[in-house]
Amino acid sequence: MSKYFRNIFETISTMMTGMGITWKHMMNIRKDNVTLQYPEERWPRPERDIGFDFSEYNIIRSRLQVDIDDCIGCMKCERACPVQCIKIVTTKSGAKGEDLPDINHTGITSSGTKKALIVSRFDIDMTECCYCNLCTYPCPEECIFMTGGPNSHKHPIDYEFSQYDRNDLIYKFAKDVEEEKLSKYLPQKEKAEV
Amino acid sequence: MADLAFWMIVLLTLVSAAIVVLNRNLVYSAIALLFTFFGVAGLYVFLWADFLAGVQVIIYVGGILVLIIFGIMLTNRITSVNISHTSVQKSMGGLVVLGILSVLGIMIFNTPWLQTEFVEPVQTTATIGTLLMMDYLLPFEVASLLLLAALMGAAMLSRRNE
Amino acid sequence: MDSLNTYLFIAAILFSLGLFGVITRRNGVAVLMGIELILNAANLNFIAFAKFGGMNMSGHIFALFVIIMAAAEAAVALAIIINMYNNFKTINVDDVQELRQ
Amino acid sequence: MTIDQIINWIPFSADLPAIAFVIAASLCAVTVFLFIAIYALGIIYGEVKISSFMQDKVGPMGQGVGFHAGKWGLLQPVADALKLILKEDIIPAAADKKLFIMAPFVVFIGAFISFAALPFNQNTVVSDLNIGVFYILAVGALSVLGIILAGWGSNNKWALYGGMRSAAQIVSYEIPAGLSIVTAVMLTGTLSMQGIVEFQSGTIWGILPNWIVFNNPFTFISFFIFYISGVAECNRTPFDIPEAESELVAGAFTEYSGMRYAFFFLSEYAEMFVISAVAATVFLGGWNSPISGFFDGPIWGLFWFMGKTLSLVFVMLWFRWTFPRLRVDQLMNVSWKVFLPFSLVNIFGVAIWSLIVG
Amino acid sequence: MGVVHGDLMTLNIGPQHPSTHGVLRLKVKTDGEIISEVEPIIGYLHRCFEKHCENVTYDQVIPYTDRCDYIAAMNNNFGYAVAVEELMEIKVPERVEYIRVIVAELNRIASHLLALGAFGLDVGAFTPFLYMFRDRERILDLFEVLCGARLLYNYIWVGGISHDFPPNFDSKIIEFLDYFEPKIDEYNNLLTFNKIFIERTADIGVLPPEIAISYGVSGPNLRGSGVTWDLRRDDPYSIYDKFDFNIVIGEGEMGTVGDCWDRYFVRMIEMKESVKIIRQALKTLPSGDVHQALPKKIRPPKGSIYKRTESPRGDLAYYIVSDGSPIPYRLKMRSPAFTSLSVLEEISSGWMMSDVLAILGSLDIVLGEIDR
Amino acid sequence: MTGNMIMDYSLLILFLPLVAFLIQIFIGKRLPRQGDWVAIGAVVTTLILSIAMFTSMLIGHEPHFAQEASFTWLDMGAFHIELGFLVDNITITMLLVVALISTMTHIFSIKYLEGDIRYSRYYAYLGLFTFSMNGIVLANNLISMYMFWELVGVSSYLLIGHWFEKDSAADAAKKAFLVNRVGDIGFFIGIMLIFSTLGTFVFSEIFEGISAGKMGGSILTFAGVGLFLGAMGKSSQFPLHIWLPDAMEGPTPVSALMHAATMVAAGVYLCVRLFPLFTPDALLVIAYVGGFTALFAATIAITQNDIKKVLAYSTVSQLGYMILSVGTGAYIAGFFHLVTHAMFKACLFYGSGSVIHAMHHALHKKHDHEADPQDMRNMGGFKDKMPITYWAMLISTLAISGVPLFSGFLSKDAILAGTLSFASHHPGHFLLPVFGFGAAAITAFYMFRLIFMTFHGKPQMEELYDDIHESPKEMTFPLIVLSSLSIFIFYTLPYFNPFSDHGWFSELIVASDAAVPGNPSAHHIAEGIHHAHYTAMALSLFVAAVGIFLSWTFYFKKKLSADEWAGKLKPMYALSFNKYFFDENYNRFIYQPFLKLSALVAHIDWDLYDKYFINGFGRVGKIISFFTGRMDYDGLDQTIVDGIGRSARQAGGVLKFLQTGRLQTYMLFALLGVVVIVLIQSF
Amino acid sequence: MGLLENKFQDNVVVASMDKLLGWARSTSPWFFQFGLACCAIEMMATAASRHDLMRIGMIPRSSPRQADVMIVAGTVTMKMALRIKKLYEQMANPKYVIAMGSCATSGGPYWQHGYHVLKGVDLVVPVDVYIPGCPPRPEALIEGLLKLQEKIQMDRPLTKKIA
Repeated sequence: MSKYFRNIFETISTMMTGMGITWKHMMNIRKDNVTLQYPEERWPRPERDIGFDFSEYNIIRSRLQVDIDDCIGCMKCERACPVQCIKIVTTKSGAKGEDLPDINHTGITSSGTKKALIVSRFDIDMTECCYCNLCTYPCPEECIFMTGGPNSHKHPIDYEFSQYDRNDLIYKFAKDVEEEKLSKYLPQKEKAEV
Repeated sequence: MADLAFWMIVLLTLVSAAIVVLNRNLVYSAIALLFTFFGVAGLYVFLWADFLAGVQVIIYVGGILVLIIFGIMLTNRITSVNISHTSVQKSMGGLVVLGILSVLGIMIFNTPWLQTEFVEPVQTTATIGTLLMMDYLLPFEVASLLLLAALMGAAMLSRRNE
Repeated sequence: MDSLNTYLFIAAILFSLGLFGVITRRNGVAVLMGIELILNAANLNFIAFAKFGGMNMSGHIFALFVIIMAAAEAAVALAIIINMYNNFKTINVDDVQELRQ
Repeated sequence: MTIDQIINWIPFSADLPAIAFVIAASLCAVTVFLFIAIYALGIIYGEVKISSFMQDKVGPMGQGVGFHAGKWGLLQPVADALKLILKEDIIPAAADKKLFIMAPFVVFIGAFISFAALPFNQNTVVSDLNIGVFYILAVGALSVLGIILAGWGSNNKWALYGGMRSAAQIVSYEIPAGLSIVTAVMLTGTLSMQGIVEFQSGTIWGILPNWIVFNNPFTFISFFIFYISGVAECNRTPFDIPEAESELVAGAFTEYSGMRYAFFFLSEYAEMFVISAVAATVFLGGWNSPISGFFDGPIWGLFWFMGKTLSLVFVMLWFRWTFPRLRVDQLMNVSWKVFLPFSLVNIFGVAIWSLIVG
Repeated sequence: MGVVHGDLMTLNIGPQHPSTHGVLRLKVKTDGEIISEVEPIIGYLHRCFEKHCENVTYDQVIPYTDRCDYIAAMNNNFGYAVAVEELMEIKVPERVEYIRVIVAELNRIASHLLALGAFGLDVGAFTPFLYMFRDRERILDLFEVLCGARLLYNYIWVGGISHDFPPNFDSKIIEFLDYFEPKIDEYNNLLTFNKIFIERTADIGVLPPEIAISYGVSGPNLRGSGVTWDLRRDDPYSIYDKFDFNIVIGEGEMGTVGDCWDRYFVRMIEMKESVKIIRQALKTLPSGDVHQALPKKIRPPKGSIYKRTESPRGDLAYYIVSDGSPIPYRLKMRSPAFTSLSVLEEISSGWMMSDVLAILGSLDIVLGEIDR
Repeated sequence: MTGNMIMDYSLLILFLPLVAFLIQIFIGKRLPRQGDWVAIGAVVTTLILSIAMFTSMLIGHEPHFAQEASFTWLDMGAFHIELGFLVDNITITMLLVVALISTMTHIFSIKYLEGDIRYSRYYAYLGLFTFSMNGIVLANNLISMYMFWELVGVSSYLLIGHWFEKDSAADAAKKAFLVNRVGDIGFFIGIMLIFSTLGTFVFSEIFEGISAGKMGGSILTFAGVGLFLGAMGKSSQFPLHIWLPDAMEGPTPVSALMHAATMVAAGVYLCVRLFPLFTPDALLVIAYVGGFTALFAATIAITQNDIKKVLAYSTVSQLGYMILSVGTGAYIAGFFHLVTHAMFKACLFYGSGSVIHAMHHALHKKHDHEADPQDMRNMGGFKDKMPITYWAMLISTLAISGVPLFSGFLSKDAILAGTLSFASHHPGHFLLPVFGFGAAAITAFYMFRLIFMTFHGKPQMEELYDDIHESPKEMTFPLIVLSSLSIFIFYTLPYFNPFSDHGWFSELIVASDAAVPGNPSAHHIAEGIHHAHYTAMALSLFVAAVGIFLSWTFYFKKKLSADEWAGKLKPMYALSFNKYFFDENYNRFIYQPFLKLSALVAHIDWDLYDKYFINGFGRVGKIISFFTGRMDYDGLDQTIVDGIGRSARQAGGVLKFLQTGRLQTYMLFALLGVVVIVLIQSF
Repeated sequence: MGLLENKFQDNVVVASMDKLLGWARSTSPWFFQFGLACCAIEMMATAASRHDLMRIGMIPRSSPRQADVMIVAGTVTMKMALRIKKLYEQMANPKYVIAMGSCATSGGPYWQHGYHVLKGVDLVVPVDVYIPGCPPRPEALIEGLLKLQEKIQMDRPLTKKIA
């Protein structure tokens, strides 16, 4: 019998405790509110304290970006990728370190390396990428990088890139040039085959 | 107006009662029973028995009908929605029931019923309460005993035999 | 419309329908529904007599008792039907032939 | 204003009473329906917002592209309603079509016709029935049937579970609810809602309002029993096992989409209102002002009634967003082993109390 | 209900169901509300983890380990890294060990928060779930600062870690811990000691210690049954032997030892212990270079290794067979959630349907790890 | 006290024990102390209420006070049954007695049944018993009296069989029930005779009807004897007395309750209530039965060794007195004796219970399970060990023996006076006073025998003696109360009435006139008694003294050896000791002949009729049929018989649908029958 | 589709009705609580306090009948693909599908060796919006949902489509 009443009492008291907690939260919503109202106030939000400063908080792995001008076509990133989502096709350039303006090829990277290869295809299929960041470490020129974080000066923070079509998610970083223009830089042997 | 409403209710009652006994789907029968109960409750209202109309709804609809539907659900494969149930000896039964009905009808219309002056009761609920507690106390108690016994009996019957 | 005979005749029809259900249906629950109809018919008579036949409030009381009885009866009947289902795996009353012979 | 008054206003009521009645009745019905719709929109918004605040978030803010749901998402429920109404209405092939279609309306009717006996203020009540409270309890039984039909007609196991659970639950919680109402009726001696409210005017010892909840300790307990049973009858958490999102997907409503689902939604909220309104009327003095003698009058009456009712509705929302859900047998236990004995004791208690004190 | 018996109804809970924690299908035989038989059917999330491991190099396996137990990715990385290091006999710098322990414990807290919140959701409490997610988000923020990802980190590498702590990071962690510790009381008041919650969980789904042991259940589920078994203490890896922490076991405070409530409460207290470990580690965090032991090319010698670690779900073990090439010859993962799930059938028959979902919730399974 | 309150009080008194019973039977076991406080509380409340009623009776001092309330039970037009309650002075007194004894029993049982496995059940049955007894007392009509009468039977069955593990207890319970049934059949016949003639069950209406001459003559005599048969069963009059001594198998407090104040008193009470309707012939039957029982039972009591058996036969004998007084017309004296007897006999039973309790504990301590704790030969010298019990029992014994200054003297004296006066008017019936006085002498003898054997002399079982202790307070309290109520002061002193300056019993309880025309009026009888009073007093004093003296010489001084005398009077002793071989005789002369008769009939049926007649017939038939068979098979069979068979089969094929085992079909045909009958009727 | 869909000639009234309907549909896209793998956790996180999908009118529903948007969050295996198709078919029109994360879009990390992984959920159900990421950040998910809203708003549901 006493157990019966103790149960009832416990039920009531614990329920009141719980209701007290939710009530407190409801009343202090202005202070407790943790919502990041994304489209309105884009993160980072310096005005609300969520524990981090603007400068610290913006390290994200949100998409891969390639500075194709710096790419020397070494294909290290392709090999590092666990899922093989990077596809690179290179062509031996006739002139090492030369600019080829008709196909927008820059001969020398920003760190001064002379390019021996023309990157004719540099596709990253972001639908297959697993955002592991493994490809960025081996890059000798640091031309492939995840946006944001330490690279925010290279590329703005960006995570708004959903698409209506899946093919739009395959990023082609190689310069868009016509086939014939490119073909004259191809080695003669291959040309003969074609 | 009142006439119209009355006949509508009568129609509702009788048609749904007919569906109860004629429909092949058991669940539909139960649903039709709902309308019959409501119709009868409506007739009660016409007969100045508002409290009883309430009782009719709360017990028949809220209690018995739910119980019946429970019974239907518990005694059928739950996956089969259409619970058809058949009838037997329809024609014979129909004839006999028609006979009974005609006998009753003749009896009803030929009997000179004792008819008294009627006044609308002011407080049906209070009167019923007083009557129950004064004149009909013993039947009231017996009824409660009956309910208790039925409850225990039902529980006894339908419990699992461990 | 407001006459005793009307109500009595309505009740008689209701009664006959209920009786028809009781006689013809094979399913136990359906038989129970027929019985409920019969009880309703009886109640209607009680209340009709309460209004017209000088039964006054006693009619209401009796109707109340009938409703109580109906509740008890429904509970017990369904318990029986469920028990029957458990034992015979059917609720068709004529499949249960313990009564035969 | 009762339906009779409306009939009297109609000029040709003497000549064509039938038409006058139909007009008056449909006027009332339309009003009540509109009221329910608007109230439901409001309370849905309120629920979303309140729950969000309790969970440290902001709730609908009307953010997004283009013109969205207004400032602070005020138009959110409107959009929901509009969308639901124009959504495809799926009737599963295996379902029992008639029952499936009928069920939401049966549930809704159960909640809808209860409004006829609610006294909004001194003279706004569709019909002050002789057996008002009893009537509301009685027609409340309809919604059970609707839910059973929904569960059965859907031909879905989850729905069936939900329907059966709901039926068992509502049937057992109707008893303590009814018995708790009886305590109040014993004091007032009437079943009429207006009569009950009028009983509660005045004060106790000149301080407390003469509400039944304060009348004696037993009615105080009764109020809570009734209210919590009411919560259970509305299938709200912690008694929401018929819907039990994490167990039964969406319970009896699993197969419903579009408008029919909206009807269930609507009737759930309408039922919450009815239960709260009955609790407020029977136990909390209805449209009586808490400070006796001040703030009376029809407008204030409406204000007090709505205020009390809506705060009770708020408490239901508060429950919902605080508690876990009970299991089905525990739910029954609570009803039969706690509420029922307590409410019986309350009846005796009130009887003895009114013999000794009153 | 349950009046009519004899006919058992077969019910499929899942693969799409709000509380199966993923795409698990429970084939359930019910008698009314009573469950008489539960048969978990898995394979709806079989992502060929082991097959992948046989096709990618050792360092490329790490992203895949992330995706096994995606709720506690750090711990998975940690276990794999430890295993490969032992195979290669690499000694990692001390700072790396400390950092690994810190992030692993942080992730343990995050994982437990999710488990507890989802368990609350299973028994119908919505708000505690959101509170726990709110606090979990803070941990995710920390990780994001650390390595840029919120969920799948690829942070702990063989022989090291990908990034060192950013400046001031340890104070951020302390700040978080100070914020977090009082919140545990809030959860307790809101959910743990709520009578309805106790009613729903105490005495339900009792997992007796002998059954737990014979099924190979581990982690909080085993400790909830009153067995003191924790690899961090019993088979210390990394530097766990340097820390002082308690092993929390279920005591049957509200019911029987090994019931759902115990399993729940063990996780709750374990979060406090994790906080304790993190505080100790931060206090003695040495400085140094984190990349110095990172091998240029991971090419373990021929041989095999079986290394087990304590993930938030229990004993997570990797069995790696190396043939000397840069690609693992065979990699087998012993998943703790799989054994936890296997015990479901044993302990959940005879309970009601709601209970079975509560039991499932209290076992805290992750389908990614079960199906692999 | 207003009439309404009286009614309310009596209803409360009636139903409180029932409520206690319901509580006990359903949740008794779970209550603290197994809920005995519920039962005791209820019965103490009834005691308080009855005292209140009694007090108001004393204050009001209205000799012809009567309050009746009735309600309609069945109303079928002409057939109309009313039930109701009658409260008058007799009722009030009787209620007080019942309540008092019942209370005492409840209190006494606390210790006596402590630790019993069916403790709460026991209290429940006590409540039921009290309820039914109160119902008898309050009834104002035969039918409700009959209902409660049967209820008493049931509850006594339950109580006697309380220790139903013992075969003897179970048998005793069965015996009590069945023997009572014999009487009840007579009772029912009586009731129905009256109802069929007068059309009512209510006492007052019956008396009115009889005095108006609507019923009389032999039919009334038969009715009276039938009703008396019921009383015989309940009050255990010869020859239906056999159940009572066996009923001692029940717990002792039950014996006290049942055999002192309630159940057996019901028969006397019935006679008292119905006295006006007995015709002179019926009264004569009653008187002889009563007188013979008184003497007869007393002679048995002399030789019994079981302490409770002695008391049991003493009870039968005393009840015989009461019945005798009813038969002689002095029924108020009988009622008076009922009251006084209730007190001292209950006291005696409690005393014996106390002794048995002590013996039982002592034996238990010695682990002696052979010796009989109820056997007086094992006792002796308990006076010093159990002073309270001793004194209480001594007072009661003095009272029952008719020693002056004790209550029994007064009532017994009145009865004897009534007998004497009756005999003086009807000298032919001189046996009646002889029965009375003889019984009185023997009563004194055997009661003192009991006292001396139990409390005086040397302890017979020395080893037990040290372990004998006075019983606990709960058991001695009733003894003290009841023994003090056995003192004359409460009854006689005509002017002992604290509330007014009148006496109570003799003035408040007055006899009503017989309804049967021709019977002597109450006044007449009272005058006769008054005349015979002094003679009776002297005689009764004398016989009591003789009895006591004899007992003293035999058992106290041991001047005369009881065994020796028993040897001298061997046949008589044997008769008495074996209770006149009553059970055996019943067995030999009633059961066995009946069995034999049945066996004979069976034999005739099976062995003679069947064997020779039927079988012989069969043999003859067989021979004939052999011949006819030939002809039949070849000639008739193929055409006629098969044809008939075929048609029968076809008919059966149609008709078999009727025999479906389907209830509904049967119902259908029943309804069809209804329709057809109505149609036939209407044309 | 509902009763009114694609039944009307284009005119001013219909156009504004279209707008209204588009508004309603885009404003309350209730989503289907349907987690498959890693992304489901992020979906839950998005719906939780920190990011709060309710801000843009999204309420989780666990029954497909009542949901408008199915967020395929996680790896779709061959075994699960048929179920997903079934669930999609159980949804009431108008219905939308979002492929969240790499796995749902194209098989993701498992596209090459995942013999048991469906290479993109668009093989079984029509996808409206693809959200890259593994798993996508909550912001990315919200952005995808906003894209979906734009798409819904541009739709002209009532206007008769010219074939």
